[in-house]
Amino acid sequence: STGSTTAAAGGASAAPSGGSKKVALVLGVKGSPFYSAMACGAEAKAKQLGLDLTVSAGDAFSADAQLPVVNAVTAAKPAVAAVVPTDATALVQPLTALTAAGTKLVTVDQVLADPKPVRSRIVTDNEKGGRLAADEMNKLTGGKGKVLVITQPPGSSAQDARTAGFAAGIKKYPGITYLGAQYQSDDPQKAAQIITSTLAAHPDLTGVFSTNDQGAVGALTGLKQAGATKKVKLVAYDAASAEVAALKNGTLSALIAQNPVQEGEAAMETAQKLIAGTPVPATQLSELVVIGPGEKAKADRYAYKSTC
Amino acid sequence: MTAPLLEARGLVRRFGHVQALDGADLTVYPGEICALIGDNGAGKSTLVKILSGAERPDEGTIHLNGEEVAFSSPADAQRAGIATVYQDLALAPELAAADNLFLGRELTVPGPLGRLGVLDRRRMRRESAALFQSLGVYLKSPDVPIASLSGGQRQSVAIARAALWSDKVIFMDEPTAALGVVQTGRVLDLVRSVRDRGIAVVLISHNMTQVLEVADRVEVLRLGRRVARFARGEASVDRLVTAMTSAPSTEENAP
Amino acid sequence: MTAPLLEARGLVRRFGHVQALDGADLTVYPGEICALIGDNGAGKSTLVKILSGAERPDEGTIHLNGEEVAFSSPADAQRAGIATVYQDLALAPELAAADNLFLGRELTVPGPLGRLGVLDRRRMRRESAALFQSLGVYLKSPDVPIASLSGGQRQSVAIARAALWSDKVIFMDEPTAALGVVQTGRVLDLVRSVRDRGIAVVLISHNMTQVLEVADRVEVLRLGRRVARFARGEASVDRLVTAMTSAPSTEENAP
Amino acid sequence: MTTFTKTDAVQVEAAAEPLAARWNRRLGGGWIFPLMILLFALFTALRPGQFATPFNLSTLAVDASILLVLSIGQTYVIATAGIDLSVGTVLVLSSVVGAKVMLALSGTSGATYGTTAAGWGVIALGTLAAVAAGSVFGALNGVLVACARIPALIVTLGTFGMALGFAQLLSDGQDVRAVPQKLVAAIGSGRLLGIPSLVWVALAVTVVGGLVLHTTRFGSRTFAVGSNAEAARRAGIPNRSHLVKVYLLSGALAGLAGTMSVARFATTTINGHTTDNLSSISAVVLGGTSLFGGIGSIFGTVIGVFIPIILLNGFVILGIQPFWQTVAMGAVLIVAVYADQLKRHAAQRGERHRLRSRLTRRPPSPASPSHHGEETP
Amino acid sequence: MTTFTKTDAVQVEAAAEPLAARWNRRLGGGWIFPLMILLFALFTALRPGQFATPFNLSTLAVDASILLVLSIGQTYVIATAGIDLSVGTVLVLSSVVGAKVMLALSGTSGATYGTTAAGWGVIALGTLAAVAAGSVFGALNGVLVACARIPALIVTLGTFGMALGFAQLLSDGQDVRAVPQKLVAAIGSGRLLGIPSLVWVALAVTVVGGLVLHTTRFGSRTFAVGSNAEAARRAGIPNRSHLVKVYLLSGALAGLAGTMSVARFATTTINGHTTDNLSSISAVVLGGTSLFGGIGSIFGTVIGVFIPIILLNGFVILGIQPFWQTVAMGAVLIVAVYADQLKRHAAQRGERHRLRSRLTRRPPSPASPSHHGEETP
Ligand SMILES: Nc1ncnc2c1ncn2[C@@H]1O[C@H](COP(=O)(O)OP(=O)(O)OP(=O)(O)O)[C@@H](O)[C@H]1O
Ligand SMILES: Nc1ncnc2c1ncn2[C@@H]1O[C@H](COP(=O)(O)OP(=O)(O)OP(=O)(O)O)[C@@H](O)[C@H]1O
Ligand SMILES: [Mg+2]
Ligand SMILES: [Mg+2]
Repeated sequence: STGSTTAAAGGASAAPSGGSKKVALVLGVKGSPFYSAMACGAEAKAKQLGLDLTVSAGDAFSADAQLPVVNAVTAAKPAVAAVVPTDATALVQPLTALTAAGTKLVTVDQVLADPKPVRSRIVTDNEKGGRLAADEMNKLTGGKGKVLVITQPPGSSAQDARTAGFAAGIKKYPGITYLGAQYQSDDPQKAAQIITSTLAAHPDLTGVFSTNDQGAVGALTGLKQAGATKKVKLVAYDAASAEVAALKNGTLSALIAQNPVQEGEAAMETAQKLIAGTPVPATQLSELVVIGPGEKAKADRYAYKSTC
Repeated sequence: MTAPLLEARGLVRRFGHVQALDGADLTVYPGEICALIGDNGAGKSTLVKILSGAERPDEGTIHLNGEEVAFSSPADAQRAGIATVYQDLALAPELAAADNLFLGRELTVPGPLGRLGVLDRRRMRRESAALFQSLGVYLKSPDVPIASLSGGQRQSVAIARAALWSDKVIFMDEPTAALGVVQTGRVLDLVRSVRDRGIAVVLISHNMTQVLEVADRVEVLRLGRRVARFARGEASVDRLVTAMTSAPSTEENAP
Repeated sequence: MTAPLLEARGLVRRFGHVQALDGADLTVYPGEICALIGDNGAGKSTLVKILSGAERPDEGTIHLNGEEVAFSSPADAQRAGIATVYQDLALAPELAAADNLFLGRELTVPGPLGRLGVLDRRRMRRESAALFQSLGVYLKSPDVPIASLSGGQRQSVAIARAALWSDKVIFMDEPTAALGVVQTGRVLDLVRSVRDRGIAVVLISHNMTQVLEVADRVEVLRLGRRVARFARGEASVDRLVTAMTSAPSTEENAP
Repeated sequence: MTTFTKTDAVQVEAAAEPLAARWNRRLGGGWIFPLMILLFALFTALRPGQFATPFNLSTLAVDASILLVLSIGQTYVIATAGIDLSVGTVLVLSSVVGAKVMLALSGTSGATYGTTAAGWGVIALGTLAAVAAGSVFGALNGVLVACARIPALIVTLGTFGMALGFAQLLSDGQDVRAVPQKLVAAIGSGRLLGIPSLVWVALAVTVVGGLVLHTTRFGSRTFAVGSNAEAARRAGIPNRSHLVKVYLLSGALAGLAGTMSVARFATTTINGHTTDNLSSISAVVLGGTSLFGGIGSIFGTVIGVFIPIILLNGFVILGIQPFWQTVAMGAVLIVAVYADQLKRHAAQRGERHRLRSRLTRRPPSPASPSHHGEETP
Repeated sequence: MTTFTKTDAVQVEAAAEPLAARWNRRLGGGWIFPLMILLFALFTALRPGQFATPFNLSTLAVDASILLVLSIGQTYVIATAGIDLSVGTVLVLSSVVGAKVMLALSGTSGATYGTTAAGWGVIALGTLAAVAAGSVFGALNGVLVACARIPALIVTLGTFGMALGFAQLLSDGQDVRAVPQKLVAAIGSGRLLGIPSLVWVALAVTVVGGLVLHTTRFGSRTFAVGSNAEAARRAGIPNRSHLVKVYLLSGALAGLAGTMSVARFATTTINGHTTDNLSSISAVVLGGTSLFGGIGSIFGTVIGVFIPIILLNGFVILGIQPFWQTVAMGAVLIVAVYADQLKRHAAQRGERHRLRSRLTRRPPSPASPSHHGEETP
C-alpha cells in the first residue's frame, strides 16, 4: 500500500499553522547514538532551511513511553511533525489525532501500519538489512559453522525485522547452522555474557550477528574476552563510534549501516516542502549500506555523529 | 468460692529449645481481680497470649465456664468474651483512637452499604466518646492518631478497647509499667471499675505494692509453672517475693 | 553539703507549642544517688536529654564543677564525663554486647592498622567481660546480638556502657520499668555499686518505694519546673506524691 | 495516691481541627497539590494557546489513565508497608493473555489493520482473562509476602522477572496485533459525554478505590495492617488474607490496565512498561502515602500521577531538550518529597519527630510515657 | 528483695558457638552458598566439558566483576537500612566523564580505530575524574538521605534519573568516540598471573570492602547506624556524616565501575546498565544482608552476584529457551531468599521471631522484659 501522494492539496485541512515554520521531531528514544545522529542531521538542516525545530523523545523505545511525547507535540501544534513511530500499530490513533489537529506528518526510520495520516515516509528496510547481514555472514564464514543472533527482547519491530530477515536469509546457506536468537535488553554486559557462554557450549561458533550497537559492543567484548575475535566473525547493525572503531581495527567484520544523518536531513527537507506546499514523494528510501572488512573510509563516512 | 470462670491446666509451650511454659495452670473466678506474678521470663506473657488466642499451646487444656475450649485465633477468644491488653501495646499508631477501639470489629452503616463494609464513623466516634467518658478517660478528640497520645492515654485506649469487647475476662499485661503515679492510679481505678461491671481481670505486674493493693487473689508463676496461690490478706511482699524466687516446688497455698 | 557537681539553671525547651521545660533546675552532688521524679510528661526525659547533649535547650545554663558548659552533641557530654541510660534504650539490637559497649569509642589495634580503624575485638571482648564481671552482670557470651538478650540483660548492658564511659554523672531514665523483682534488685545494686565508685547517679523512677529505698536525695519536677527537693529521711510516699501532683508552687523544702 | 474525678472526662464530638487534619491527610497533605497548580499555571502562562487547551487537557487525562489504575493498586500495597515492583510486567503479561484470548475467541481474524470484528462478549471475556492473569500474579505476590514472609521488595522483584518471562513465552515474543476493533474504537479512542472512555475507566477505578480505602472496613484494615501488623492480627483481623487481598487487588488492577493498554495501543506492548513500577511508586509517594505504611491518600496518588505527566507535556511543548527532562523529573521528585516533609514537619513537629524516629527504627517503647502534655492535668 | 551474688557473673571469653554464629553471619549464612555449589555441580554434571572449564570459569569471573564492585557499595548502603537505586546510571555518568576527560587529555586523538595512545597518567586522571563524578552523586544521595531525611528509595530514584540525564547531556547521546588503548588492552582484556585484570580489581575492592566492613570501626559503625540510628547518634557516632560517607562510597565505587566498564567495552555504554540497580540489590539481599539494616556480609554479596551469572551461563550452555531464563531468575531469587529465611528460622526461632516482628513494625518495647530464659537463674 502506498501512502497519500503529493501533498500540496493537503493544506486544505484547517491548518492553524499556515505561515508557521515550527517543526517537531520525535525520536524513538533518548540518548541512542543512532537517534542522536538523526537529531544532529535534522538540526543542521533545519538551521539551513530556517525552520524552527524542537526535538523530543521518550525514555524508552516503546509506545507507552513515546505516546505522551507525541500527545504533547500534538498540543504544541507544529506545522510539521517528523516522528519515529516506536510501534506500527500503537501509534496509528495518536498520529491520526496529530494530523487531525492540522499538523502534517512525516514518519522517519520506522513505519506506521495505516498510511492514511502520513504525508511522506522515510524508510529503511530492516528485513532487507537482516538478509544483507546473512549474505555477508555467508561470505565471511565461507558458508559453514554455527551462527548466533544477539538482539533485544522481542517487541521492537525494527529489531524483530532484522532478526527475521537474517533468519530467512541464512536458510539459503545449508552449511550454516543457525543457533537462534538470544536477548540482551540493551545491556552490553548481558550480551558479553551470552557470547562467552555460547562459546563455552559451542566452541565451533563461527559467526555472530548483532541487531544493534549495544549488542555489538557487548558481543565484541565477549569475543575479546574469549580470545575468539579472529575465529568468530561479527556482523552488526548500525555504525556507532564503537562499532566503526572495531571495524577499523578488524575485530568486527562487517556493518549494516543506516544513514541517520541523511534521514534527519530528508525529514527536514520534506517538512520544508510541506510547509511551502510543494509536492513530496510518498515514500523515500533511506540508504542501507554494507560496510565490509577493511572499508575504513566508508565506515568513517557513515559513522553516527552527534556533531555535524 | 464459686466455680472457676476460666481454668487452664497443664499448658506447655516451647520456643525452639526454650520451655516457656512447662505445665502451667491458671484459675480465674468471675468478678475478681487476679494478679499473675512471676520473674522476667517466668512465662506470664506467653500464658496470657495462649489464653487470648494469640499463641497456641503445645499441650494442655483450657476450660471456660466448665467447657473445654480451643482458640485458634485472637478473634476466637474475643468471641468467647476474652480480651487482652498486651505488654507490647497492640495499637495501630497511625490510626485514630476511635478506629483503634473498633479495630477488627468495625461498625458499618445499616443497609446494603453496610454489607459492602462502609464504616459508620459517626457512630464509632459517638460510641467511643461515650465509652471513654464512662471509663473516665480524657481524650482531646477521638480523631487524632494514637501516635500523638501520651503513654497513659494509649494505655487507657487499650484498656477501653478490652473493656468494650470482653464480657468475661480481661488480661492486662503490665499495664502500668511506664506510667507515673497519677496515671497508674487512674489505670487501677479503671481496672476496678471493669471488675465492678462483673468482668474478671487478670493483672500482671512487677510492682508488689500495687498487687497487694488491688488484687483479690494472686497466682505466682515460676519457670513456666504455677508455684503458689494467695488469697487476699494471705499475701505480703516478702511471701510473694519468696514464692517467685525460691526453688520450684509443688503449690504451697491453695486458697 | 559539698559544692554541686552538676547544676542546671532555668532550662527551657519548647517543642512546637508544647513547653516541655519551663525554667527547670537540677542540682547533683558528687557521689550521691539523686532521684528525679515527676508525673508523665513532667519533662524528666527532656531534662536528661539536654544534660547529656542529645537535645539542646532553648534557654538556661549548665554548670559542671562550677564551670559553665554547653553540649552540642552526646559525644561532648561523654567527654565531660556524663553518660546516660535512656528511657528508650539506646542500643543497637543487631550488634553484640561488646560492640554496643564500645559503640562510638571502639578500641583499635595498636600501630598503623589501628590508625586505619582496625578494631581490637579481642581486647574489647576481654574488657567487656571484665566489666560485666566487676558489675556482677551475667552474660552467656559478649558475642550474641543484643536482640537475643532479655530485658534485664539489655538494661545491664546499657548501664555497664554508661559506667564505662562516665566518671562524673550517670543519668538513668526509668531503668527498671519493665523488670521483675529480682532483676530490679540487681539493677539497683548496680546503681549503688556505681555510686560507690564515686560517680553520681541521677535515677528517674515512677516507683516511689524504690525511690525511697535507694535515693540519697529527691528532686521533684512538675510541668517542666522543679517544685520540691527532699533529703534522705525527709521524704515519704505521701509527701512525694503531693509534691508531684499539687499545684506548682515555689520550691518547698530546700535541703 | 490521687483519685481521679470522672468529671475530667469530656465527650468531644468530632473536634474541628483533627477532622481538618484527617482531610488534609486524605488529600495527601503537603505541597503536592499546590505544586501541581503551580506547574499548571506556569505552563499555561508560558504557552496559553497550547497547554491549557481542551485537547491537551483531555490528552493529559488519557496519558495518566493507565498509570493511574496501576498506582491505585500500588497505593493500597504501600499503605500496608509493602511495595509492588511487578505491576508493569504483570500489566504486560495480562495484556498478552487478554489479547490472546480475544483473538482465539474471535475466530480466524477478519482482521484488517490488525483488528478483528469481535463483539462485546469476546471483549468482556478477554478482559476477564486479563484481570484473572493479573490476579494470579497478585495473589502469588501476596501469599509469598504474607505467608512466606519474604520482603515484598524481593518477592515482587522476582515476580517482575517471572511475569515478563511468561509474557514472552506466551506470545513467543510477538506482540498480538489483531485486537477487537470495538475495543479500540469505543474504549481506546472513544469518548463518552465528551470525555475519553479510558479516563472514565480510570475515574471509576479511582473513585471506587478512594471510597473503599477511606470509608470502608477494607480500607481501614489496610491502614491497620500497614501501621502495626501484629496489632491488627491480635485485633482479630485476618492479617495474612488481608495482605493477600491487597496484593491481589494490585495484580487485578494491573490486569485491567493491561486491557486498557491493549485498547489504547491496539496491540500488546511487550517491550514497554518496564519502568511503570518505579513511576507508580514515585506517584504514590509523591502523593503523601508513607512508604512505612499506615498513612495514605488516593487523591494524593492522583496528583502524584499527574505531576510527571504535566511536566513531560509542558517540557515538550516548551521545546526543552529531552535530556534536561530526565534531569528535571528526578529533581522534582526529590524536591517535592522534601518540601512535603518540611511542611508536615512544621505543622506537627512533635508527632512527626516521634514518627520519624520510630521509622528510623530506634526501638521505641510504645507503652512508654507521655510525650505530649495533654494528659497533665 | 533478693540480693544477687557476684558469683553469678562468669567471664566468658569467646564462647565457641556464638563465634561460629558470627562467622556464619559474615559468610552470609543460610543456603546461598550451598545453592551456588549445587548449581555449579548441576551444570558441571550436565555439561562437564563446557561448564567447568578454565575458560568458562574465568569468563564467569570477568562477567561478575563490574556488578560485584557496584554490589560492594550497595552492601554498605543496605547495611545502613538504606538503598541505592542510582548505582547503574551513576556508573554511566562516571564512565562518560572519565572517558571524556581521557579523550580531552590525550590531545587531538592520535586516535586510530577508536582508541587513543594516551598513557597511564591520562588514564589515572580519567579514572580519578570518574570516581570523583560518582562520589559527587554519592554524596548528594547521602546528604539528601542523612540531612534532609528523605527516604533513600525516593532520593536515589530521583538521582537515578538525574545521573542518566546528565550523562546524556554531557555525551549528547553519543558514546565517547575513543578511549585509551592501554586501558582497554591492559585492564579491559589483559591478564595478570593468568587472571583477568578486571577480576583483580574486583577482588581488591571486595577484599578491602570486606575487611573494612567486618573488621574496622567504619564497618562496625555502618552496622550500628543501620541497626539503630538514634542509638548510634547518642553513642557519639556522627550519624549523618557516616551516612554521607557510606553513600559516597557507593557512588565512588560506581565511578570506579564506570572506568572498569570503559576498559571492558572499549567505549561508554550510555544505554546499558539501567537494571544494574535491581541486580545489585538482589545480589546483596541474596547474600544475606538485611534490607532492614544492621546485618550484612560481603562474602554473601559475592555469592549473590555469582548466582544469576552462573544461572544465565548454564542456561545458555544448556540451550534453554531465553524466555525461561527470565522466569527462572525471578523464581530463584524468591526461592533462595525463602530457603534462607527458613534455615535461619529453624536455627534461631526465637530471635528470628522477635526480629521479624520488630521489622514488621509492631511497636516493641525494647526495655521490655526477657524473652529469653538465660537470665532466669
Ligand atoms: N520530641 C518531642 N517532640 C514533641 N514534644 C515532645 C518531645 N519530647 C518531649 N515532648 C513534650 O515534652 C513534654 C515532656 O516530655 P518528657 O518525655 O520529658 O516527660 P517525662 O517527664 O520524661 O515523662 P515520662 O515520665 O512519661 O517519661 C511532654 O509533654 C511532651 O509533649
Ligand atoms: N516468641 C518467642 N520466641 C522465643 N522464645 C520466646 C518467645 N516468647 C517467649 N519466649 C521465651 O519464653 C520465656 C517466657 O517468656 P514470657 O514473655 O512469657 O515471660 P514473662 O513472664 O512475660 O516475662 P516478663 O515479666 O519479662 O514480661 C522466655 O524465657 C522466652 O525465652
Ligand atoms: Mg511479659
Ligand atoms: Mg520520660
